[in-house]
Amino acid sequence: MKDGALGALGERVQAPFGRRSCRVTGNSAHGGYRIFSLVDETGPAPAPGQFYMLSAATRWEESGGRPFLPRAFSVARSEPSKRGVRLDFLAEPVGPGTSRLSSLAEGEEAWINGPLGRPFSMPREISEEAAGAILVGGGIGIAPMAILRRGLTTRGIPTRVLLGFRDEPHSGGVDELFGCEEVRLASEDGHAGHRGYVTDLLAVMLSGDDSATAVVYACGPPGMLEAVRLMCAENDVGCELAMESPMACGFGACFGCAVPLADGGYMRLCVDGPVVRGDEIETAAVSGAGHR
Amino acid sequence: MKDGALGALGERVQAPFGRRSCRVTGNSAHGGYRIFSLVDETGPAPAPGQFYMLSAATRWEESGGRPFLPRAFSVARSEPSKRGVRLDFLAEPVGPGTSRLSSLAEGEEAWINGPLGRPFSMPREISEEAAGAILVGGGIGIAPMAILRRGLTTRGIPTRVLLGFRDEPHSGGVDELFGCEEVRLASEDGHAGHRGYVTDLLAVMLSGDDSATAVVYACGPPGMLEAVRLMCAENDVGCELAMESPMACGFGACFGCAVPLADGGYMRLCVDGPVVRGDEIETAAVSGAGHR
Amino acid sequence: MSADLATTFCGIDLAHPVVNGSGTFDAIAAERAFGDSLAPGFPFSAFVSKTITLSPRAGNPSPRLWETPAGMINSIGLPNKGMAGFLEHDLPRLAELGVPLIVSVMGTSHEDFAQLVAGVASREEIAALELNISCPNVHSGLIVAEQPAETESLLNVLRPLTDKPMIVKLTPNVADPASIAAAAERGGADAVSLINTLKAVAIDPQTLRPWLGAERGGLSGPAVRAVAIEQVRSVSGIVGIPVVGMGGVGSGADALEFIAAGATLVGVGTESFRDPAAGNRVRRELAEGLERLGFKTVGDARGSALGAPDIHNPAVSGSLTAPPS
Amino acid sequence: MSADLATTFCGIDLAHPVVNGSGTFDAIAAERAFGDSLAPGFPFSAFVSKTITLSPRAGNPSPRLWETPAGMINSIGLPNKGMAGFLEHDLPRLAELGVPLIVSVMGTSHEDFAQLVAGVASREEIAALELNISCPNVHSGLIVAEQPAETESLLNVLRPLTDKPMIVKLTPNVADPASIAAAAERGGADAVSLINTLKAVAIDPQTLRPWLGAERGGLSGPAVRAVAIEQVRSVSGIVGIPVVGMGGVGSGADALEFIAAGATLVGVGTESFRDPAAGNRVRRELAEGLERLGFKTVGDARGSALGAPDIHNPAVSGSLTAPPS
Ligand SMILES: Cc1cc2nc3c(=O)[nH]c(=O)nc-3n(C[C@H](O)[C@H](O)[C@H](O)COP(=O)(O)OP(=O)(O)OC[C@H]3O[C@@H](n4cnc5c(N)ncnc54)[C@H](O)[C@@H]3O)c2cc1C
Ligand SMILES: Cc1cc2nc3c(=O)[nH]c(=O)nc-3n(C[C@H](O)[C@H](O)[C@H](O)COP(=O)(O)OP(=O)(O)OC[C@H]3O[C@@H](n4cnc5c(N)ncnc54)[C@H](O)[C@@H]3O)c2cc1C
Ligand SMILES: Cc1cc2nc3c(=O)[nH]c(=O)nc-3n(C[C@H](O)[C@H](O)[C@H](O)COP(=O)(O)O)c2cc1C
Ligand SMILES: Cc1cc2nc3c(=O)[nH]c(=O)nc-3n(C[C@H](O)[C@H](O)[C@H](O)COP(=O)(O)O)c2cc1C
Ligand code: FES
Ligand code: FES
Repeated sequence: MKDGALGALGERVQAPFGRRSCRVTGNSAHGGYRIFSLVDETGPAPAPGQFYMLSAATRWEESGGRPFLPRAFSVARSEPSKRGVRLDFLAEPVGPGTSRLSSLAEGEEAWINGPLGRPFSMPREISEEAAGAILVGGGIGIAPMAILRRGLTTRGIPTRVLLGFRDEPHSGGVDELFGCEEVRLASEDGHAGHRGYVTDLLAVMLSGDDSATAVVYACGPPGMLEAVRLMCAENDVGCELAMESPMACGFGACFGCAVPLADGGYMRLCVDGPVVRGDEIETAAVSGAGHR
Repeated sequence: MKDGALGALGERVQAPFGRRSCRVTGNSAHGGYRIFSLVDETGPAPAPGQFYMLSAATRWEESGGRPFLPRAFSVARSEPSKRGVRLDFLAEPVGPGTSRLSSLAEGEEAWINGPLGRPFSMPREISEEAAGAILVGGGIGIAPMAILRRGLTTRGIPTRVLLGFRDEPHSGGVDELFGCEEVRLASEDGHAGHRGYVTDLLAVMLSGDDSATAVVYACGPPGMLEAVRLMCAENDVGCELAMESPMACGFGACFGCAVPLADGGYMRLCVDGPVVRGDEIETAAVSGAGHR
Repeated sequence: MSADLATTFCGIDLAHPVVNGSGTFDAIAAERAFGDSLAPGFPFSAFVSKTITLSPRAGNPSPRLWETPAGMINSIGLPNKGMAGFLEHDLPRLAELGVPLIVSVMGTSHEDFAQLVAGVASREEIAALELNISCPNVHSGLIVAEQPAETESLLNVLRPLTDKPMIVKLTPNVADPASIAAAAERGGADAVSLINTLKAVAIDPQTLRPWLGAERGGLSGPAVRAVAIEQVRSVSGIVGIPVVGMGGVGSGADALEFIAAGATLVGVGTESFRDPAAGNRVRRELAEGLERLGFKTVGDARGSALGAPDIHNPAVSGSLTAPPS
Repeated sequence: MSADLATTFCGIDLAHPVVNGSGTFDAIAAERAFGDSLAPGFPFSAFVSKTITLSPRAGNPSPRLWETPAGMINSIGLPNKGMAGFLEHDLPRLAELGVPLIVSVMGTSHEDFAQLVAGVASREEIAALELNISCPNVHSGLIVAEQPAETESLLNVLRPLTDKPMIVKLTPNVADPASIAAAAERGGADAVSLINTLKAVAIDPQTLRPWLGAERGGLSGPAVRAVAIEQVRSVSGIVGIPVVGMGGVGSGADALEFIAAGATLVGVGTESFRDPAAGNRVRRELAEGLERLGFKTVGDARGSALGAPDIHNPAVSGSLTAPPS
């Protein structure tokens, strides 16, 4: 079952070869984050969990020759639009690349290459007993959870959403991307929901009865992901994590995005991820991609 | 005799040490050129013939890591303003640096270092018999002629202005910078004034009676400058040329702006020029600074 | 009519002179990402494999990347399946690309290299070999590509093993790459390619420790282009064999500079990371640029920047008249 | 309280570690341009002169400059008045700057160099000498800075001539700058400075001929910084004498990277062209950066990026497990 602007859940959607130019159709502030929209006139709709390599068509090397490489961005939302697929991205300006992309103005052009990478799987592919999904998002990591939630809901799969934030500026986009859907919140500074980590909420949930029939999907800072991974392993719950690592190309060309595997060696996160099963990797606490 | 926003004619005005940020207060199109204005709150007013090293405060390396170095610009006009000296520059977008500067928007900031270099001399310093001045400007080279004209006129020195252009787009700024003052025009395509070179007009003038009491000031493309230089030498008329050569620093640090001297060796155009006497140099047909 | 780009390289007829730099395009991974859209738009007239070694290698610890002004540092560490894995799993798929294949190999001894060359050259799907010699000889302890004698003696061992064209990939981290290129030519190399990456280090601004897992890496991208042009020009001025020029090529104008500096083929590396189809743009712009300047074929422009006397040397140049100060 | 930048270099007490790169700041010309505003804001804790030679030199034909992505190429060709002219006209004015003077000299033979060192060292206004050895020895035909033996034998000749500190300026255009630095140290050098510019060529896009009058030039600016950091770090790991690090320094963060890589002083070159007072900003940002990271003095941060094993070498690094592909 497909829906117009969403690739089938669990099926890798392939990108047209070569970057292409897309018009920026919107950009708005959400707390400390921005949501900007591009209309892709020729590409296919992405599957939840996939990402794009993005750069601005002009003024890319504007800060002393950087950014130079394109930047990886998960899709937060994909909607049908008159001229193609509208792609919404949630951005946290942490350096020259994310800052330039956060400043994209309506009418500007951006280069995109995507959709890329391995998407989230259907719950049943992760665990045969799966009856529902728990989505755990932290900070900017709520972006792929939003599109995944949409994909699961469309397919009638019961879904619970847990979102955690450091503080108010780092909770941007929740209202816009999750709207009035029921989500449980945690914040380190206590400004919303549970005061503490989102993994506290997950721990409670996994200690409940239905953990045997749940699978967990998570995206967030490396520390959070590793906590989720260990928690799921302990409770014998299947999980998939959307990870980050520094990427130069996004399509398997540079071997730069290496993430250590559980049984030795490395995977290229851009083609063998960014979504990985918790037991595939040695650790999710991989740093260097921008979010701490 | 000084006037508020103009350094004394013939006296090198020194710059404050270190580049400083100035607000852009205007930018308008004039044919194929732009005139943009910066307000310098702390620096002194420049003398006619001096130049500034300019760069945009943001988005300087925007085109693949270029521009990287600041760009040399002659002052076209210097006016007193509420907050300091308003500097007007005439720009022809020929590459990444001139293009970025041509795109400066009101309210943006630009870095300036200046005023720099050796200004035009008083006519009497060039020739003891001098009673008046002939100003010859070509294309973008009309810029320093405008501020020089103002300086000479303020001092009551009779001045005739000859301006030449390739075509209409390359005649931008004449109306704005010379207004209703009497100027004689030449254009290669005949769209205004004499069809032909501005040096044709100069030849006529130098063959007249008063050439013995005239001095010539010129700025324009290398070919024009060299023609003026040879013509003046032939007629035994003193002349000063405002030249260009590729510059990295503008203050004598890099030795990059070398121009061959008549008696061997090189001068640094940024400190020993950009205004030179016709007989100082081996040739004015030095290329590489952007205008042909 | 656009300028003719057809190029013969070591006896191999190529549609145009744009190839990939080894290790900067994985056609098999690209097929996973781009599916059927890859083959019809394949940007390179020949495909150069990532360097393979005799045994499998996992590569360097992460992080492996660092962005620099107009460039990047990588410390990938040659992850690969080893020769046997490559020949079994990858070669059949690469053979379907429809362009000549050049396989890059690296060993740490003459024996290693000999096994690699013999193994790779035996496969008819492979058109040519590239020898990545920026590595130590475990016996001498010397980096082969830093020493003319090491380079020549390695070639003397390998040359008899195959009739297939052998391209020697040079490192830019030497005083005189032309002397290494000349040694490769004496040893029987059919071509040289350059530049590989410049040795570089990134410091983590938070910890003040080296950022890369392997501490040291290699710089590539536009930042190195002027260095690459210098080396390609100086090598082209010395050797008679064809030169594959690369280092920071991002446009057809850049490619044309390498051709003017004497290159027969031009490699696109880092720019493919910014746009997987960059090679196609480079090829198109190259044809346009040649035409604008009045060249009918790419060969007509080759080497146009060679040949004038080198008067840069500060010790011998400049007249002795006193400069004005 | 801001971090303490005071630095002792070869026995000379300096207010901070930021100096100029030779040939990138002419204090006398700057005084013409900036008048009395120069002295109070003088950005460098010591002033390094442009390289002088025994006889006057006019320098290379123009054009001498070319801009590159995040950098520039120069082919200036060491224009200077010659030693006698320098000592007579320039030295008295430089002595008024109020900071220690380091005079850079270059010769093409031991005799040349000996005359320069003797002549310069005899002047008490001069605190130290920098030997620019990126030049051929006319007798051996070898570039001194490319050969450890040439470097050491030159130092053996020069060392007895003066007690003043001698800094050897290294070229980056070698395979192993640390071996040259070690030779300089053996020969009695008091310090080394690096990097000089990387050999580079620019091609005129219209004519496809070399752009520069001298054809070849040297690359500098941010584009080379990662290469400079690598070389400074590798040299600092080998020698016991202090290192002056430079190459693309444009900010205090950059300067801190050089200090982490082992540099005692940091040179600002090309950045001064963009802002004559850049050195002041670099110094201020350096103090701020040190403080932010919790360092009390600049010395505490020095060499923090040294010392861990070098596992980059692709031939010996990476586990031997097969990588996933
Ligand atoms: C699959 C994937 C999906 C992603 N999705 C999103 C998303 O939806 N929204 C979002 O905001 N971000 C997302 N990211 C992260 C985003 O791509 C990075 O934050 C971005 O690349 C950082 O670029 P920058 O130029 O802003 O910051 P950089 O300056 O590149 O800094 C980012 C980090 O890189 C390191 N760093 C610092 N300086 C340098 C340097 N010179 N060179 C290299 N590294 C340096 C540091 O660790 C720093 O924290 C995603 C990343 C991946 C891999
Ligand atoms: C004293 C002085 C006063 C000046 N006054 C004015 C003025 O009032 N108005 C005005 O418009 N201009 C003026 N100029 C010229 C202006 O400074 C140059 O046109 C400008 O520097 C060009 O920069 P760009 O980036 O636009 O073009 P560039 O790309 O730098 O091209 C300019 C020229 O440089 C060469 N070139 C091409 N590519 C490169 C490269 N990669 N690196 C180096 N050179 C290259 C070519 O010859 C090209 O034509 C003045 C110059 C001087 C020296
Ligand atoms: C990520 C990366 C991996 C590379 N891997 C190899 C390799 O395996 N073998 C090789 O010979 N060169 C390798 N290179 C060097 C390139 O082939 C090329 O020589 C260099 O990057 C310069 O070209 P560029 O500036 O266009 O990238 C690699 C370069 C990069 C950036
Ligand atoms: C225009 C220019 C002239 C230079 N002249 C000299 C010189 O005379 N002697 C010398 O030892 N180095 C000279 N250098 C090299 C610099 O001192 C410095 O080593 C190099 O530029 C790297 O630093 P940077 O990237 O900060 O410029 C020169 C560099 C430039 C850009
Ligand atoms: S980002 Fe290049 S291989 Fe993954
Ligand atoms: S522009 Fe640098 S010395 Fe003149």
